[in-house]
Amino acid sequence: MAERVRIATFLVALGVVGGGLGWAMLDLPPVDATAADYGLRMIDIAVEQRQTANAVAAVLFDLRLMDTLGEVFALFAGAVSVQMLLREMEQEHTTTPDDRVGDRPVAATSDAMRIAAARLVAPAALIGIAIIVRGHLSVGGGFQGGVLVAAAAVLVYVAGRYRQMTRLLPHQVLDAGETVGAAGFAGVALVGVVVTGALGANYLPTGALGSLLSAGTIPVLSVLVGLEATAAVALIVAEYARQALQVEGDVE
Amino acid sequence: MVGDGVTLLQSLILILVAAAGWAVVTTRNPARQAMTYGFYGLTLAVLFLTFHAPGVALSQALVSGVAVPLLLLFAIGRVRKDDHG
Amino acid sequence: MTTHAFAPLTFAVPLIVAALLRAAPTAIPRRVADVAAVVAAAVSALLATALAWASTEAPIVHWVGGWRPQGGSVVGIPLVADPLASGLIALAGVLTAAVLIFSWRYYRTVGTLYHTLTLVFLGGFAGFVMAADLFTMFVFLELMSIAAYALTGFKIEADVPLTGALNFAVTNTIGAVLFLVGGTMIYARAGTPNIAEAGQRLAGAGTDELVVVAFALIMTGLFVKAALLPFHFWHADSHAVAPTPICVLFGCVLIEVGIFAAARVHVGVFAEVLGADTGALQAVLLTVGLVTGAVTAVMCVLQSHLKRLLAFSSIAHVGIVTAGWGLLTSAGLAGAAVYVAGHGFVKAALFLLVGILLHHLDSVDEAQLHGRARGSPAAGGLFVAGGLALAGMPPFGMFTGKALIDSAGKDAGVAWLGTAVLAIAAVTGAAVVRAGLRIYAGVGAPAPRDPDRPDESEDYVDHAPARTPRTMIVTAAVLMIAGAATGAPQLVTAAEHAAGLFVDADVQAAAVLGGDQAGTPSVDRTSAWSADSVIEGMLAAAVALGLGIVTARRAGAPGAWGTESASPYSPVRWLRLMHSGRITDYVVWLCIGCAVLVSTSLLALR
Amino acid sequence: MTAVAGALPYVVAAFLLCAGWYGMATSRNLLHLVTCLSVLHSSTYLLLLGVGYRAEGTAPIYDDVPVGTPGVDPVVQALAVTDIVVGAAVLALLLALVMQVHKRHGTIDPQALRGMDG
Repeated sequence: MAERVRIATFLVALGVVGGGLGWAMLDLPPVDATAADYGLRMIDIAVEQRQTANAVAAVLFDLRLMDTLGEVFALFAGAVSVQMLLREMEQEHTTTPDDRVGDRPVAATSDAMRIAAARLVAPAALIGIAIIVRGHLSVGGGFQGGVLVAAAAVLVYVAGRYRQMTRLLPHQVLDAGETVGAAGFAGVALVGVVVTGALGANYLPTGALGSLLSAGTIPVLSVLVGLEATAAVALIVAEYARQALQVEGDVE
Repeated sequence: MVGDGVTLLQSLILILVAAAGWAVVTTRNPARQAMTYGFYGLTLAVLFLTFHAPGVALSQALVSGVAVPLLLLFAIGRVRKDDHG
Repeated sequence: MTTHAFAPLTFAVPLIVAALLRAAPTAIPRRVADVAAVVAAAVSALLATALAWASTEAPIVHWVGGWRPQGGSVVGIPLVADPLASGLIALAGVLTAAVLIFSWRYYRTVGTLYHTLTLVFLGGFAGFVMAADLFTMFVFLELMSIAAYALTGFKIEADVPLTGALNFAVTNTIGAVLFLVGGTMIYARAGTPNIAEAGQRLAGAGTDELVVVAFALIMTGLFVKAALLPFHFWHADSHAVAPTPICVLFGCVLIEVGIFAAARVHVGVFAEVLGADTGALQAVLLTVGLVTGAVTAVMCVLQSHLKRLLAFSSIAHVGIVTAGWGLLTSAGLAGAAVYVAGHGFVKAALFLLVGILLHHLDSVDEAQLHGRARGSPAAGGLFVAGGLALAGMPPFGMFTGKALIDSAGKDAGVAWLGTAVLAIAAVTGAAVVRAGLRIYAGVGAPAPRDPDRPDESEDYVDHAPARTPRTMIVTAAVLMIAGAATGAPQLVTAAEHAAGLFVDADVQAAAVLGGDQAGTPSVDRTSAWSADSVIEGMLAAAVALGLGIVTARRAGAPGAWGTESASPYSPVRWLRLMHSGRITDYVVWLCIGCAVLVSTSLLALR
Repeated sequence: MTAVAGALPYVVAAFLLCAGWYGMATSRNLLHLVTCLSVLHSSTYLLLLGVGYRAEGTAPIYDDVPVGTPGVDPVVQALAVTDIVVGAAVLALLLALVMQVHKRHGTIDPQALRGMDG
């Protein structure tokens, strides 16, 4: 296809799609006047029937747990995929990245930045854990907290080196974390089938609104998602870092 | 107030989001694009805050503002190294 | 525990086993992991079969989390198991088990990641089929797809065009996004993501641009998955990269599930609100299906790369399935369902036979393989039989399915549909027959090697048993026999009954939302096995055989079908140019297809 | 005017979708193309939140607002979080594929990359 013809055809088609979208969206109820009574009903159910202050967490880990099951396994599969696609090929020497490219070290992080990063590791990890554990009470939940904890691991990388990061969180630990997170989530949901006959039923006592041990299985699932997210994100970042830092040893 | 529902602040951020999105698309240099993308992700996160969605904003900030640019930079590094290695 | 609890287990079991196997490679012996994966897939298939059995009178509904409707409105996410949905999961489960058994000798080097991703695919598939909720469908569509993308790019060490995996991932992600945009628009209008509830509320509110555009976007998203023209490019490209066993899952269930989901969403959400004029929609769907079938049947004949040949054949058959569904009658859908079952088993057997060729001869190129498999008459016989089955020879499921579609077409006033389907099927069958005759019997002249075409080898094969491992050929033979069994009259009756349930929106809504089922749905009964239909089926097989023999003899000679034509105006050349393998072109085609669907829908359905 | 202003989030969402698509079709670098796909994907986050927004609502989190205060739709927020996660997983996978494509084929210019023709 000649390039000009291709682009011109595309722009016409995109105009039709965009125009159709725009036309249709003018028919949407204007922002602020939505008709989604479904979502609004969820708030009442979350607070009244589940003692969960964070309605989003109640939706994620109870009312629409099935979506989150899919999400957890999507993240799980994403990390597995990256690990598989970036596995060491037979032609490549298996050199451990040592933060050097050829003879020269990778642009060294400045000392100030390293110190700053080192100071940030612990707070980032702690805040992350707090977000995971308090997911049913306030903003956030397993996923956001998990990414933050993984970010702490990345800070270790900025502060130190690749090796410190992998020493702190070796692959086997991350692999196991992924398995425990994903299998644990599915397992807790499956116990619901045994206990009440419904997948993901909330079979633990829901306690009182606002207390740490409330909302039944919701905080448990949040913690498992946190574990899964931490492990998956850290794994993905570690694999990418290895790609970027790997000493060239390809046999032509 | 511009109209019912969307406040002036939200309208301004929306326009900023659209502009940042366009900038990401038209930045053809991948390393620069990674930075632009990070900025775009953060504008979206701010917008979500004004939409009363703090949880989504937090996810968006962490993912689009931090994680994705990081992955992009690693990938760019790998590709460059193969080219010059 | 009652039967409804089987519904979540169909996906929860494979998913949890996938997660456990992921950390297992060092902890347990390899063979244990192999067996565990096969068992998980088989359990999923068994549960789905039990559900199909138990849901013949009314769909079985499982509310995730036990959240039944409160005060007449939906709260939770329903899993709806009816015989068609359960049957499709059972088919996927059986094929996954077969794929895992076939792969026993493959892929040692990467631990259990291969098993894990295959099971995640099955879990995502089952969840996608069961969930009657637009948002949940999106999530599981993505879950299934992620596993599929990764499995496509699995052979990073082999000399294959890895862009195929990328093309697959990019186009399908756009499709999923369009599905979600359409679904969100429906949510905004109807105030619920539940399919049955949304359908009822939309029917009350009437149609406008929003509903029509949302319909077009959702259909675009699902048609990308179903690989209909012009969204089909990724499918053949992915086959040039993916490990052969994985091609089974792509060709036999992955693209078919796109049509299943389209049918479910259409019946549940759109049938009533767009119902005033089914003629227009019928025309659109028939056109999409038959054009897809015709174009890809030609592409199929042009291939000499066996996996791509089979890939184009799969697309052509999905085109036929689309046409059957596109009649928008229960009889047409019944035909489509039987057709999918028959095609699934036969195509799976063909892929495994190709896998055996690759295993022994390190090639999947028809020209290179010419006459080199003379020593395997059994495999050759199976291969040619598979070709004839694709053409619609009795007693395979594609024969009965085609007969049902034929008679449904006549009832719906589209008398020529049967002939069109027959022609498409015969051509794709002929291509397989030709390849079989050339490879296993050495018919025709050997073709000169095309230097541009690299050899392909399955790098992960344990090198290299001299004889075909028995698991491989036995699996293929069993699948072929299963394909023949899908032609049984009992299955035809069951499918007609199941389709009657499926297309009756009232029955579906009653199952999900409660309330009375308005009588039993009317079921059209056709006898797929009549003297006429058998004669037609034999005729199609004869045409495929004849065409196959003729093309096999001529192949390799200059000017034969499939060789590059010199004329710049040759339509064949244009077709080849269209399949450029470039992702930027495919993105444009996707946009064109979406624009056509949006504008036709706005013109015809509003 | 009010209708148009109320539709601004949707219009921006539609714009982002088209912009991402445009970037992909004109891309000369797979890393760029994948990033544009991510922009296209992010239009759904905005659409979802726009659909669930109510000006008089608060965030649907009752830790320091009294129970009973009207909130915005938590379902679209939960789905947006899920959508962001899924989008990130897909992006990580795609970038890994791009790195492998570069290793195998030596280029990531989509115009220069050809699969198997026909």
